Amino acid sequence: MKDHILEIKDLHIQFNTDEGVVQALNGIDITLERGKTLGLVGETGAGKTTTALSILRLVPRPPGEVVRGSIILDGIPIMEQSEYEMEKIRGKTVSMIFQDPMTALNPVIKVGEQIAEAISIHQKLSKEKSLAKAREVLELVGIPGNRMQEYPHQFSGGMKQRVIIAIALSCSPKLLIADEPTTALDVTIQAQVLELMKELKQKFHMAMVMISHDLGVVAEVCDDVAIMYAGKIVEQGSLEDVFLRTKHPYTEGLFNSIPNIDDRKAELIPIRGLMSDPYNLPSGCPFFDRCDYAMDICRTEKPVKHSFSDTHFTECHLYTAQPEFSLKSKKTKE
Amino acid sequence: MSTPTTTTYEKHTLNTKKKSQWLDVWKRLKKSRTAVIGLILILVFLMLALFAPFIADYEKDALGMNVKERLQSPSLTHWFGTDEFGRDIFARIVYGTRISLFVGIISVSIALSLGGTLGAIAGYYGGRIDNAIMRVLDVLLAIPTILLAITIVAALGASILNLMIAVGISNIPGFARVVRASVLSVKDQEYIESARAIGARDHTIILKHVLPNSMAPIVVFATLKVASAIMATSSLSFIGLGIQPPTPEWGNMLAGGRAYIRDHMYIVLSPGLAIVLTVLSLNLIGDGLRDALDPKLK
Amino acid sequence: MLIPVMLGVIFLVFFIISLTPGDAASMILGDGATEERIIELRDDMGLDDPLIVQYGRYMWDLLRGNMGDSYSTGRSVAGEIVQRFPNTFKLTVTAIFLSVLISIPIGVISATKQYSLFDNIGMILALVGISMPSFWTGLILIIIFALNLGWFPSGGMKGIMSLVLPAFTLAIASTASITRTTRSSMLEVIRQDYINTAKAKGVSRRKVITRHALGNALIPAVTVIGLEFGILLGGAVLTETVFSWPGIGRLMVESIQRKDTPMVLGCVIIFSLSFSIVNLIIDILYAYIDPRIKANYT
Amino acid sequence: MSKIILEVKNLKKYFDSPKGKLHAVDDVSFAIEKGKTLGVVGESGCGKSTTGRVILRLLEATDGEIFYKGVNIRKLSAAKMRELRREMQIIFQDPFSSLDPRNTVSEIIEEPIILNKLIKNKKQRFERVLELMDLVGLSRRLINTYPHELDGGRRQRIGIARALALNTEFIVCDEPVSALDVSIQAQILNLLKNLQHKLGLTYIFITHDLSVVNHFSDDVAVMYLGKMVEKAPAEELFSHPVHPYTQALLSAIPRPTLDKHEKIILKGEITSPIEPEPICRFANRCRYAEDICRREEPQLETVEGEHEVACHRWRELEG
Repeated sequence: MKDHILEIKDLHIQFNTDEGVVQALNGIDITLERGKTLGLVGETGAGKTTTALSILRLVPRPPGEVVRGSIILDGIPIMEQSEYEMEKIRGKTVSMIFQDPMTALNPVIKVGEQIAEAISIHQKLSKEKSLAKAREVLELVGIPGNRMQEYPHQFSGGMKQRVIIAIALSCSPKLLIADEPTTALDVTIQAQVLELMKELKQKFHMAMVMISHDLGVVAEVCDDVAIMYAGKIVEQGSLEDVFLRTKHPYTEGLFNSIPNIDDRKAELIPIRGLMSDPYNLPSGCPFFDRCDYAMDICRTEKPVKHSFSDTHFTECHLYTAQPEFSLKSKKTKE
Repeated sequence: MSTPTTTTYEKHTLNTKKKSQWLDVWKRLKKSRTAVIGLILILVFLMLALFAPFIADYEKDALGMNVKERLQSPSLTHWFGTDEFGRDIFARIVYGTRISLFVGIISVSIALSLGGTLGAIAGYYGGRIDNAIMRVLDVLLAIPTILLAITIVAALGASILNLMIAVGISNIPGFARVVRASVLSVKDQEYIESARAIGARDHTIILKHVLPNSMAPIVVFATLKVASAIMATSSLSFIGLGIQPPTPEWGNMLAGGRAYIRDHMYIVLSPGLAIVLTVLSLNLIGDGLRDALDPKLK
Repeated sequence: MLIPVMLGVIFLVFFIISLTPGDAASMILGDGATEERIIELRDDMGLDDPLIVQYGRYMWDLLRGNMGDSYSTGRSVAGEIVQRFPNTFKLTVTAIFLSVLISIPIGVISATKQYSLFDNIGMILALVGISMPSFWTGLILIIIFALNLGWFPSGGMKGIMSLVLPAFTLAIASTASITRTTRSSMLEVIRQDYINTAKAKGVSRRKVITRHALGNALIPAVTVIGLEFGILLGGAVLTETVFSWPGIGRLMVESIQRKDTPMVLGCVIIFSLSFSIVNLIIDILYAYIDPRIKANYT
Repeated sequence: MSKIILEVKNLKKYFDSPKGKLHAVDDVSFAIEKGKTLGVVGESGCGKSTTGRVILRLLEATDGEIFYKGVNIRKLSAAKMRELRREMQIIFQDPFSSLDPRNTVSEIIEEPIILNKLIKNKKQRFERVLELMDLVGLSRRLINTYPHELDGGRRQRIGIARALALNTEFIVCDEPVSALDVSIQAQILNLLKNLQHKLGLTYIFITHDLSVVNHFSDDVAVMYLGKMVEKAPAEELFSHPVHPYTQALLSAIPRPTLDKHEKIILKGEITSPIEPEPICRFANRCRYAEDICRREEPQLETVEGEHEVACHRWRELEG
């Protein structure tokens, strides 16, 4: 039995809206070892952000509703905590970095105070001591301490994201959730921020859940990968498992959709069609109508988990029917 | 990202005919209970205004003095009682509806056409023209709206026409600002650039793309402004600068009844309630329209 | 900005007032005046000079604190205004403080408990509040609290008790609209990403609202407070009339009735000047609550 | 050289800002052959989108010349320019804001046909709209839907159909896929490529995504703060980047593979594009910068064949 920082079991979350019920998460299982990084990959509407917010219990309620499932964070059953206890967990045990650095900082509060706030809450320090500590953290993320007194609008996008990282790390959390932390940034700035995050992860021995739509970013930062589609994890495994021994047709489709920078002649093989309407998910496999390998059973029955090793599993009927099955082609070469 | 409200999914419907977007707005408006109450109320007032001659006789009931029946409390013959000259208050309120709605709508039309044009020109062309127009409007805005109206009526003299001109002019800067802001926000959209890219001229762009897309806030604002114009009309009449007695108008009815409130409070109750209900109904509709026209605000 | 706008305002109001029909000279001299006397006085007052010359003269006098003499009493306009202004100031400032004190907490609570009973009732009351004309509300308050309960005087200005009813009357409408703005900007703000950031670092729910949300939500609220002050000044004209409050508003109404143009002109100017100064204060206040604006100034 | 369809010479576009002139595009020159794709890459604020708009005269250039089929279009009257718009089109980045929300799919696609009086007969025009929808892979049943009822990919297809509704030969594609999910992005890229083959279109492909540009373009121009710093055939540029900025940019792309490569992490602040001094604009962040870079502005020099670079030190660094 390994020591897990995070265990999510059979998590179902839905949103009850005026237009109907959106099944956002349909049975998510995630286990993450201490100090490891998991990449959560998927497209718009796959349920990545909802998963992340549910770990901090920040899914807006209403319209959000946890139908069933459990989340154990650092041994604490999240679902059973009071709001007051959650406040003590947020920022201390787990913290989160949001996607858009332009809007994630409070425009009317000085950045120094925004960092110091978390410190004074969780470490019960005086204002001066919190500010002094905030300055250290700010310098740790590569921003001169004399910018403590400035407001967010005086910072560039990349700098803002550094401030946000500083806030998240100010109380040395055991788990960091990063929701597309570099998507809004330019490539060269993205490289700087990713470099910083890798460095800090080592330094703090944190576990991390990295949400991204970019398999390139995941390859650079993560140990494990989970591919999400329509509120489910369709394939999960180590980086090698998922990148080299791809099992799920959707994962294959994602790889084949990315232009390969090292091979300009390579043809793109897009996934046809669109993601199913989340108000009205099909009764069988949600990927069924876009899948080149679809069988009759896929239309009617939900696939179950099929494991290939301790770490690598997929939810696809192909392997229950023919255990030796292997996907046609994966364009990307190693 | 994964919250459902931010993503639009294709509705799997077979569309064979173009649906009117105003129909959608109407459907959403119908869902708001408060907006429906407002609509019913305003409909009642419109009916009263329209069918006033069938409800009461203008000369006899609303104007005809009858000293014997003065200051009578509400009864079956005089639903809302009679005033100091023995005139039927209900009849006067019914005819007052005509004036209030008429002045409200006409003065807002004046403000909308003049202010709207100024705002649209300022917003679309920008630069120096915008600057010049906005500076002039700054001056108008520096005078509190109702005071500007009072000043204009005071100078021109009290009459229904001057009242409409005064209330209309004093609302010009407000409309100019709203239209300008709305045009500005639409002008920056890429579909305006896209229209230019396919060779559309300025007037096509303004008429076909800018105006239809900037209508929503303007419609809402105009509805709310009819409400405040009605309020302004009765305010001016109350201080003797609007509709002059004996012509029945809610504001001047209140002014006339003021002296009798100690013993006959009903005399000021019903004209005041008429104002509150009309203004309230328009405000309810305005709020409902705002939500219906901009579903993302919900 | 203040000075050019005020110059524009004075010119505009001067121009509007000059449209008043009737001859000032014959008005001052009364009915029995001879033709010669009238011509003489016209010449004295420079009434036959071009408008712009008259304006120049007026401005020149104004700079030296002279706003002319009243046509009806012959007293100095400036003197009269200086004497009355503190009363209007007392009334409007009390009203705006009342509004802010009541509306901001209600707006904040309504937003944090959206669709709760408190929110629903609060919003209905707010809507009714902006739909009530202040002169009518004033009359109703007089009927209830002065004539029936006898708690407060029904008019005049004697002591603090006489301030209660007029101040409340004046405050109702602005309380309602500041509440609505606070609520909607609060709703907007609590959906922002930085609120999630604050929650994610473990800030308590209360502090999220008071420290992170309120500061941002106040920015639009302050704008509305500035605008409401203008509406409040306009409302003062009516409220002062209803409560016989000896302020500038009542002075203005009386002067209009007496066709005392220099006095009317003086009143409008002092109202506009107060409004402009309030807006200036609001602009400065902005810089304090919104650091992004401060950056634009320096 | 008669195959050149568009040539831009010393193009400049300055914007007024409170602090002075913002040099969005500063002395950019290039040419495109008919049927080819020129990729323009760079990070936000490098002037790539402005370049595209200036070429179509959606923004008026501050200085420079734009020749389309040998005609200097900056000198054309408004009427003549409108005529030319039948051939020169644009596809926008944001499929949400580039379609008028009050128009249906068919109204959006037929608007250019009506405005340019191409087909007067209503029935024929309807046929043409259906034909265009087929061409871009939009299901016919969507003809009366509104853009907000559709997903980003379909909306982008509408934008493409609209751009093709005229006698289009040349299209500026302004980040046409960056707002889309990966799987949809691939669909649209393939569509644009097929259309190019089928209709002989010429593209300027503006993007910040280097992998897309490599996949899509024949030639690539790299822009940095209004300047073109390097230009070469795509294959050459990606295998042999010479400018230090291009090198950093290429190395910074996260690759979806497991073999790790060394990254160049840039340091230093980005120079302000407002009234920039006549020096190398990348010098602040360049690890090879020397005195000369902070003294003089580098000019484009030929490295080899079609490969050009604007760097004072490229010869030393190559050697």
